[in-house]
Order: sequence, then structure tokens, then C-alpha cells
Amino acid sequence: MSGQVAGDALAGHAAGVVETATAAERALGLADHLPVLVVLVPFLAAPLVVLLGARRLAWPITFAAAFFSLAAALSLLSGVLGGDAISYHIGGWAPPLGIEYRIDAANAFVMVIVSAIAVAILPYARTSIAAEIPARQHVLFHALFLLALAGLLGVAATGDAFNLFVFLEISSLATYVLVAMGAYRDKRALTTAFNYLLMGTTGATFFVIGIGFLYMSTGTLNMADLAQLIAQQPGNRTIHAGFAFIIVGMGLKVAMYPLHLWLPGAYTYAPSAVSAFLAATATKVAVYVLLRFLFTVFGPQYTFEAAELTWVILPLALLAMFAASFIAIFQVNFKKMLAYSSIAQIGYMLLGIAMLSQTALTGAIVHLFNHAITKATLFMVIGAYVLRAGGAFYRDIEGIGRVMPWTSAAGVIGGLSLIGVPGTAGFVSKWLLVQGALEKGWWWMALLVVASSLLAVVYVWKGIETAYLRAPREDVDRREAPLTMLVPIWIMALSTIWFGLSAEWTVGAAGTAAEALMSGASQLLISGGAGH
Amino acid sequence: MSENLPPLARLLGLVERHFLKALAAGAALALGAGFAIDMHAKAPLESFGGFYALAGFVSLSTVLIVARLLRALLGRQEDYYGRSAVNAEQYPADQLEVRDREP
Amino acid sequence: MSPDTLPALSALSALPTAFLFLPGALLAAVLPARLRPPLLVGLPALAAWQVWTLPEGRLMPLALMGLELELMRVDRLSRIFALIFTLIAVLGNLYAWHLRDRVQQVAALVYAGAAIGAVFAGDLITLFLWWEGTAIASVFLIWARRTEGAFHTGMRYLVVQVLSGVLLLAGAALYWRETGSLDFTLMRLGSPATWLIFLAFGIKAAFPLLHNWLQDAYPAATVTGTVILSAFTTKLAIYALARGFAGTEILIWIGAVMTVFPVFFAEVENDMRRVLAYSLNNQLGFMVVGIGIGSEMALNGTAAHAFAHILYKALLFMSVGAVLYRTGTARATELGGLYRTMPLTAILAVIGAVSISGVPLFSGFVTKSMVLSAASDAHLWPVWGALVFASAAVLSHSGIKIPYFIFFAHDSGRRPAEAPRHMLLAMGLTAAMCIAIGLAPGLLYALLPYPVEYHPYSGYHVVGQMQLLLFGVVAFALAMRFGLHPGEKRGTLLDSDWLYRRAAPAVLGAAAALVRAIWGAGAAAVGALRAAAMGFIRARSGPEGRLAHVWPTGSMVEWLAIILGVMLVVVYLA
Amino acid sequence: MRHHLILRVITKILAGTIMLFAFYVQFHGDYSPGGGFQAGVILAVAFILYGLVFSVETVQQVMPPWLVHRAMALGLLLYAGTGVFSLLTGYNFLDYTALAPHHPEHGQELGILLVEGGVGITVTAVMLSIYYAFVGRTPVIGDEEW
Repeated sequence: MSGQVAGDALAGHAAGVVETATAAERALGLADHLPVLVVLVPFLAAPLVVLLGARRLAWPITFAAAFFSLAAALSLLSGVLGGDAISYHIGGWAPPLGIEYRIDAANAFVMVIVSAIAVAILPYARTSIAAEIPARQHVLFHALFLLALAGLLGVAATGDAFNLFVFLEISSLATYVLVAMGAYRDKRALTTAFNYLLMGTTGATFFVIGIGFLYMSTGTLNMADLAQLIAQQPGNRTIHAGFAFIIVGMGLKVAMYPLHLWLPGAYTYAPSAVSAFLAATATKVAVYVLLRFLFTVFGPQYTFEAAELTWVILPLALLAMFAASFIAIFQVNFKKMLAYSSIAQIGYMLLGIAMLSQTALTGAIVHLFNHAITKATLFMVIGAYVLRAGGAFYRDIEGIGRVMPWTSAAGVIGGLSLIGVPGTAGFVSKWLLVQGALEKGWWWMALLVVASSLLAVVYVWKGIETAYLRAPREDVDRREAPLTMLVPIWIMALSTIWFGLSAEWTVGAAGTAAEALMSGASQLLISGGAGH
Repeated sequence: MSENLPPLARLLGLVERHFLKALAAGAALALGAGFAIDMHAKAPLESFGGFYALAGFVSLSTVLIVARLLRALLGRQEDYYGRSAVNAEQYPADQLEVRDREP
Repeated sequence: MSPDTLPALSALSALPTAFLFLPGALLAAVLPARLRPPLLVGLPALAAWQVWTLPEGRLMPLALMGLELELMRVDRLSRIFALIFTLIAVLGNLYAWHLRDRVQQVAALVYAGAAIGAVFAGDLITLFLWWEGTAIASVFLIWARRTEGAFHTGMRYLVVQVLSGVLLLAGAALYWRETGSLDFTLMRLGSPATWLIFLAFGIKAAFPLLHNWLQDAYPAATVTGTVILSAFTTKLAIYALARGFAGTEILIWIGAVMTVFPVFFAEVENDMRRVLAYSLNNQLGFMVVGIGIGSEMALNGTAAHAFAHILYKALLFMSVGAVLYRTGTARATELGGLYRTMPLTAILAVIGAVSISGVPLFSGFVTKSMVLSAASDAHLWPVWGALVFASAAVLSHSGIKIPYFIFFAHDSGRRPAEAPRHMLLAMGLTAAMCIAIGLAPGLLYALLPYPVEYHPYSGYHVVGQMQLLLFGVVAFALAMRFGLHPGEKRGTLLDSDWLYRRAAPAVLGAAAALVRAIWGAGAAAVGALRAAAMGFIRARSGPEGRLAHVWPTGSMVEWLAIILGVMLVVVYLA
Repeated sequence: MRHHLILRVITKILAGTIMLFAFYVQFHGDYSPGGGFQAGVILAVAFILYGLVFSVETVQQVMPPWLVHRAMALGLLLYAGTGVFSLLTGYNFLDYTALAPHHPEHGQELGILLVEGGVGITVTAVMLSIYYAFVGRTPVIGDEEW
């Protein structure tokens, strides 16, 4: 199987870029606009929802938009899996002057993750937010959800550095408000959202400062063009500074370990559906941006050989894997535990990036996907607990496994995947990471990955123990979660198993993406040339 | 033996009563045979006709003596690992069909 | 009857045997109670038929994520183990005919299926998956007792078993790195990979000091669960060792120790099922020695002994289980004289006892002696001596103690009813197989991995064994007569489980306190350093120490600054 | 504020002027720096000033919150709708040529006008919405206590 994937990727090299739109060609079908439509449809749906203002229409429109995005993202992914890239010129202005959307395996994969998670979470959110957010805010909630979705998709789709920043801010601002909506359950959501706003904005500012530096020394914002021009000025200190600012700024958005402080609060106090969506998508998209800049814009050679970034990211990744796991063990709030676990899991992705090999990078990208579905499952389960038990503290959910057997069983599956038990999605990516470490001969690293998985065993076990081995509380609503929540939860849970058992698709797509990223600037030089 | 026992049980009772005599006879016979036939010795000492008899006797004696020491050394109360450990608990009766034989 | 004659059944050969059991287990999970026992007996019987008719070879290669897997590697070694596994599943489930506990019934099927799957696994990954499958399925047979004690025991058992699986996986991964192959064939100890795999097998095979999960768990399982448990896990490990490490010298010594040390524990133990668990350990020693010697004769002996052993050990567990089922206890101190009302069970137990002791005409005799002969052929005299000692010692606990203290000896006054019919039937069939093997060893020898030229019934052999046994009994009788026998006494015996049930928690507690202290001191030191550094920065940049509040936003910005600084330094200097 | 006669009078005069200036920036933005963003803010200032001097209630009679919310969405839709129009007529997203295929220059002009219009509407609405959000809170010191 892997041989075949590698072959496809090699073929992709030769194929280069498929141009869908140039100024000369006029007659374009709907399919040719998918790169922009995938972002545009949810983006347009947001004001539409506000304009209509009808609570009953909000959900169907949102769902339809998300569903369209998913379909579009899948179609784009199938188009670029061969290793090609699709380039779309906004307004007909050719890059590097105009804004270019360029879709390759890496970002198509990310868009599929984001839109699929949105589609899966929306039916769940319908019930969940009905219980957590007052009715008058529902229209707003859906609009913001759409904006966040559009922003995240836009970040993935765009090939323009500044445009990327704009979409990042669109999604971030929507997210701040979504987090603040948790205030109806817990007032602390307000301070949390404010903290998140301050920190997120700081990160974004760093990022945009970095872009500024790059623009200063290259005069372009198009990423392919940037890659080309940066490669021509190896010793430029302005570019060095820009590099540092961009990595640190995105590090914050990624929640790289010491820059993670915004995350636990945001995930804990946000409404459950928002937690699930954020945990599954926001940091993943940030990781994608990091990947894009490290590998495409600066190129692996610059990043890891000239800048020795491995030795900055690697310790931080290890720190995240262990410190965050330890913190997770001592949490008393289930949501917070999962939030810290997310930080630890992000450590795995950073590890995969820092190891700089095809296998490890594939592992990181697959983990992006696998962790997204795993965390979505778990946060959705917690949301169901919150609905019935009224809180996410361990003391609230004692013995709930007997009261809500289906929900809890899905939670156990998610937990197993979090640990990385074979047969679940989590195993596939950890296996690849271990494989990557062994390929480099770092088998201490492989052992560390396994060791930190053992920490995951501890915190997951704590949850299972609470849910199953304690006597249920008397005052708990003794009912299973409603079907509208249960079905999405189980779709997610089963998908963690599905992608654990048949990993060809995920590993194949991620392998192509990793191949594209690893080849870095060299491939883009071809395509960048074609774009002019 | 006033009990009304099944015939098979009475047979076993008979065996139990005459066991020692039968054992003595059997042991003597085996020992005799050992000296009478060629023991195809491969191991050192094996050629001695009573080797296996000696080995059996010594082994069992060793086991019994060492076992006594072992108990003195390692024996603890049944609830050493706690009242709820398997050792200290009764088998849950609802999973059994405890019944006496009807006379 | 060839597979062609029955088209429906011929389709079976296209399905890995283990996969017969998994849908069966699903079915058992939904069937009404009445229909489950026939399913539980019929399915393994069907599997046995399939195993019997399967052609040899690598039947089901599978490529997954670039790994070459093999689900069904059928050869003579795997076939004999699979065959006895299916047989014992039939007998064990027949013994459990009365059972209405869905959990146990499903677990029994999954467990048997996983064990058979592991036996047929041709690569290390498949082996690992089934290996963990046996661990997870079997623990339910312990938990099914549904007491707190059983729960904790089950957890300990599960931890040990899963640990074994994890080691196996780690070993497999390293092995792959080293050799580029996942093929499960003969390995040579030496690299970390093979040591890890060896250790994983060793745990399940209950190597000395790794053994205690066995004595801990088996007496805690349910009446019927113990019978099933006794057959699979350890013999699976024996199979794996025979496949992977035949001829590894260290195994000879490990096996020798294994045959000897459990006999002392067995002698003093009060719980009859734990006595049998120790005895099981001792019997495994014979097989491990055989694997260590590695000659064709020795491996034949190992396979034959495993086959015979599964039968008579199951028979003994069944008879003790029947007593437990009728009296509610398996403690020697509370039993005695039961032959009066359970004569059939008593006779069947005695058949098991004489089989395990190696009395001529019973199965133990014709198989154990193969290992002994192999040892003497190899001129391993100390080992041979240990095996002779162990052969005699087996007699003291399994051969005499079990039947004597339960069914004879002093009259406990208990008059339990005879065991239920299905139990008697299961025991009767098992006993018949023990005798059949003893009478016609050729039947079993024909199944062995290598051609057999061995004749157990030579005059000197029979006489020697009879001497050994009879004088052993004499010693026992004398000891009883003069009160030298350690006798029956209630209590708990310390074994290596003390290390993790008592010592480890204590040591860990102390260690945790130490780590906490050091961590605390370290954290304080780092905190002080950081505070000093930050204070310096604050004095310059913070107008009035506003950032001194450890407010997340503030500290985050500090970190942002620090990391940016580090990044800039790294980027500029690199 | 009822007593601050000068402020009230000046405000009434200024409000219209500010609006006029806003429209100037809006339409002049087609050719020179400036446009929707700046014009939107300036236009909002007119309303905010009016609201500060008179009262929120008064300004909300002119610009009710629901209208403000809808206007936000409307502006955005106008912007994106222009893009979608070009997309539907077979051009790339936001390719203004689509608005006047035979005179691309006119198309550009029209496109910028529409897009900047959308931006202006949205920015005005957002600024007002922020203003409403701030003044919507219970005042710490009541109006009578001055």
C-alpha cells in the first residue's frame, strides 16, 4: 500500500500544477470555483442567517453550508491526491499580484477535517446549544459558527500570506465570541474569552509582524513567490526575524506548550458544541499554517538546517507531551482534562514536524486528523454529560456509565483512541511517529512517545473509573442522552475505529501531503513559475 | 457405615481401608522388579535397581519437609491482603448449586 | 470425509478459524439463554473439524499498511495446538452447560477464538492482536465472579497480561526495524527486540518470578471459568516459545526452576484450585525444558505434554470445580471424605490425578517421559535430576493431595449431591481421552510436529516410574502416619505477588514522597530563578510591576517574549 | 444633556455635515485612498455623536438595533454577492469584468463601487453596534446626577 502511495506522490512531482483559471479562459463551470466556494458558501451563509433572523432557518442553512463545504473539500481532495495542486485567482488577478487560492493535498486534507467535523457536530450542537445558550442567541450562534468555519477553511485554502492572516482573524474573532457564549452556564467564560482574545490577538499580531518583515524584504505576499524569493536571500536578517515572529505567533495559536495558557480555559468554559468544534479544528488549522510556513514558505532546508528549528521545537514538543499530560492527570474537571490532553497531543504533532522525515511528518498529519475525530468524540460525550448531569466535574459524572451506557461507551472508545490502543485511530498516528523516530535511529524518542501514552492511560483511566466504578449520584437526570446527540457521538466514535482499522485512506492522503510539504520550495518553484 | 451409600462409594470405602496393604505389596513388587530387570541406565546411578524407589522416597520427603519450613516462613492469615481479597472471601453462593445428597 | 463432500463446510476452510468464534460470540450475546449452551459446544466442535481438515501452508496472507500479515499459518505444530484448543473449548463449554451468564459465555468463545487465532498467526502483529485478545477476553472469566476480590484480582491479571502484549508489540516493532520482517519464526536471543518478545512470552508462560498472576487469578475465577482459563493462555505461550525460541539454552534452566519451586507452594496451599495452579506452573516447566533442549524428540515431547496436560489439568479443575459447585468451598481444611456421596467425581478426579502423576496406562506417562528422555539424551544431568524430582513431587500435591484431602482423609461430614450430569459427562469424556492417550499413545504421536520413534512402554521404564511413584506414596503415607505432613491449614501464602501487592505500594509511596520533595525543592528553585529573572525584566519594562500578578495573560506574554528571544538567537546564530 | 444647549445645536448642524463628508470619502474612494472603511466609520460617527448628545433611545429610533444587525449582514452580502455574481457569470470570484463584460474598465469601477458600498454599510453597522453594546449597559452615574 505505502509503495503505491509513494508512487502516486512521485507522479505528482512530475505533473506539477493544474491551472484552472487564467485570464484567457472564460467559460468556467461551478466545479472550477470549488476552491473559493468551499470558503465562500459558509462565509455568505453567515450574513444570510443574520439577515433572515429566523431561529428556525438558522440551523438548516448552517448545516447545508457546512455540508456543501464538506462535499467541496472532498471533491478537491480527490482532485489533488495525485500530487497536483489547483490554483485559483481571485478577481482574475494573477499571482503574485492578486490573491491566489491554491489547493494541494495538505490543505485539502485539512479542509476535509474541518468541514467534516462541522457537519458531524452541527446536529449535535442543535440539542446541545438549546440547553446551554438562550434562544435569542441561537441565530447569532449559527452565524458565528459559520464565520469560524469559513475562517478556518479560508486559512487552509488561501495561498496568500496576508489573506491567511485575515481569515485567521475572522475565525479567531468568531471563536472568542463563541467561547464567551459559555457565560450562560458559567460566568467565567467571559474572563476566559477576554484572556483568549488578548492572547490570540497577541499571537496574530506576532504573525502579522512576521509577514510584514517578509513583505519588507521580498515585496510579495504570495506564498509560492515568497518561497522563491526567500530562497534567494539566505542571510537576510529581516527574514530571520520574520521567521521567528511567525513561528512564535503561530506557536501561540497552535498552543505549543508554554504558549498554551489560553486553551484550557477556552475549551473548558465554552459551550460543549463549541469546545468539540474548537478542539477538533482550531488548533489543527494552526498546525497546518505552521506546517505551511515551515515547509512551503521557508522550506525544510531553511527551517531545519539553516535555522536549526528542530532543537527549538523538539524540546517544546516533549515538554508538551509530558507536562501537559501530568497536568491532565491532576484535573478534576473532565473538560479541562481533555483540554490539557489536547496540548499534549499537539506535542505529538510538533514532534512529528520536528523529526523532519517523511514518515514522521505523515504521522503528524494523520494525527491531525485522528486527534480531531478523537477529541471531537470525547468533547461531544462530555457535552452529553453536561446536558444530563449538569456539569463536567468528575464529581458530577460519578457512575454515569451506568446511567448513560451508550454515551459512556463512545467515551471509552474515544479514550482508547486517545491512548493509542491498536484498532483505534490514535494508534495509527502514534505508530507512524514511533516508526519515524526509529527510522532516525532515535529509539529513546520512540520510548518517550510510548511513555507519554502511558500517562494518557492514567488520565483516561481516571475518567473511566469515575464513570463506571463509582456509585451514580442520586440527583443526576437518569436518562441516556437524546438521539440527536447520541447519533453524532457514535458516528464520531465509530469513525475513530474505522480509521483505526482501515488507515489506508488517511495515511495515503497524509503521505501525499507530507510528500508535497517535504519537497517544499523545490516543487513550488515549478508551480510558482507557472502561476506568473 | 450405617449410612445408605451408593454401591460405588462402598467400593471406594473398601479401597480406602485396604490401601496401605496394597501399597506395601505394590512397592515391594516394583522394587523387586527393579533389581530383576535391566534398567538400561543412561544417567549416573540409574543402573542401581532401587534408584527410582530411592528418588521417589527422598523427593517426597524433601517436599514435605521444605513445605513445612515454607509455611512457617511465608504463611500468613487468610485476610493478609485485606478482608475483600479473594482468599478471605466465600464463593458467591448465588452462582452455585450447593446441595446435599438426599438420603 | 473430504471437504468437497460438504460444500457448506468447505466454505469454512476459506475462513480463519478464529473468525468462526467472533461471530459466534456476537450470536451468543443475543441468543436466549436456552440456545447458548448448544452454540457454545457446537461451535468449537465445528472449529475442531475445520482445523482437522485444513491443508497445511500459509493460507491467508494479508497486506495491511505495507505490512505482510499471515492469518493462517497451518503446519503440524500449530495444528496440534489448535486442535487441543478447540477440543478443550468443547469440553469446557459442555462442563459449563448449566451456565446462564452471558458475559462468561461470550468471553469463553472470544477467548478460545483469540487463542486459536494466535496459534495460527504467521506474523508478529497478528500474534500481538490475538495475544491481547486472549488477555482482554479472559479477564471477564475472573470478573464474572462478581466480588470485590475478584475484581481486584482481575485488574492485576489484566495489567500483567496487557503488559505482556505491550512488550510483544514493542519487541515486534524493534524486530521489524532490525530484520525488516514481521514473520513469526525461530528467533535468536540477543537483540533488544528478541529479548522483549522473549519476556512477553515468558510472562504468559509464567516464568519464575513472572508467574504469580497465574496463582493469583485462577483460583479467583468462576467454577467454569477456571477450567477454560487453565487451558489457553499458558499453553499459547508454550506454543509461542516453541515456535520462536526452540533450542534457546536459557529455557532449559528456566524450565528446570519452574518444575521445582512450585511444588513446595502447592504442598502447603489450602485452596485446592490454587494447588492446581501451582501444579500447572510445575507442568509448564517440563514443556519449557523441552523447548529449551530443542531436539525433535524434545519438541515432540513438549507438544505431546501440552496436549495431554490440557486434558488432565482441565479434568482436575473440573472435579475440584464440581466439588466447589456442590459445597461452596475448595479449601482442603473444609473438605474430606466426599467419596461417600460423590463417588463418580472422586473416580474421575483420581483418573486426572494418576494421569498428571504419570502412572503407566495414563496420558502423563507417555508424554512426560519424552521430555525426560530428551533431557537424558542430551546428557543434561542436573536438569534431568530436577525433572525426576519434579515428577515425584507432582505426585504429592496433584496426585495425592487433591484426591486424598477432598474425597478421602478425614470425614468433613459433608454429604454433597453428585455433580450435575453435564459436568460428569464433560469429565467423563476428558477422562476417557486421558486413558485413551495412555493406552494408545500412537494416536497422539501421529499428530506431533516431527516423526516419532519412541516407545514409552518398555519394561525398565514402567518399573522405574512405578518405583518412583509407589515409594513416593510410601513416603507420603509414612509422613501422614507420623504426623510429619505439613497438613491442612487455612491461610495465605506469600509469593512473588507480595512484591506488587504489598512491597511495591509501600516502596512507591516512599518514592512518591521523595520525588514530591525533590520536585518541590526543584520547582521552588526554578521558580526562584525565574522570579529573579522576571523581576529584572519587570523592573525595566513593567511600569509598576503590574505583570507581577501571575495572571495567565501576563505570564503567557512573558513566555511569548522568552520564546521569541530564543528563536531569534537560534535563527541568528545558526 | 438636556441643559447643554450649545452642544445640541452644534450637533444638529454637524451631523448632516459629517454624513456628507462620509459620502464624499465613500465615493471618492473609488479613485484615491480611502473608501468604505473610513467612510463607514465617519458615517457611524454622525450617529454616535447624535446618540451621545441626545440619547441612545433617540438615535435608536432612527437606527433600531435590529436594523443595525441586518445592515451588518447586508453589507457583507453586498460585497460577497458581487463576487458571486461574477462567479455565476463565468468569471473568477470577484472578477469585476463580469459586471460589464464589454467595457472591463467600467466593470472595475462598478465593482469597486459595490464592494466599497458593502464595506461601508457593514462598518457603519459594526461601529454602531459596538456603540450600542457599550451604552446598553446600566449607567454607573445616572443622567440626573450630573
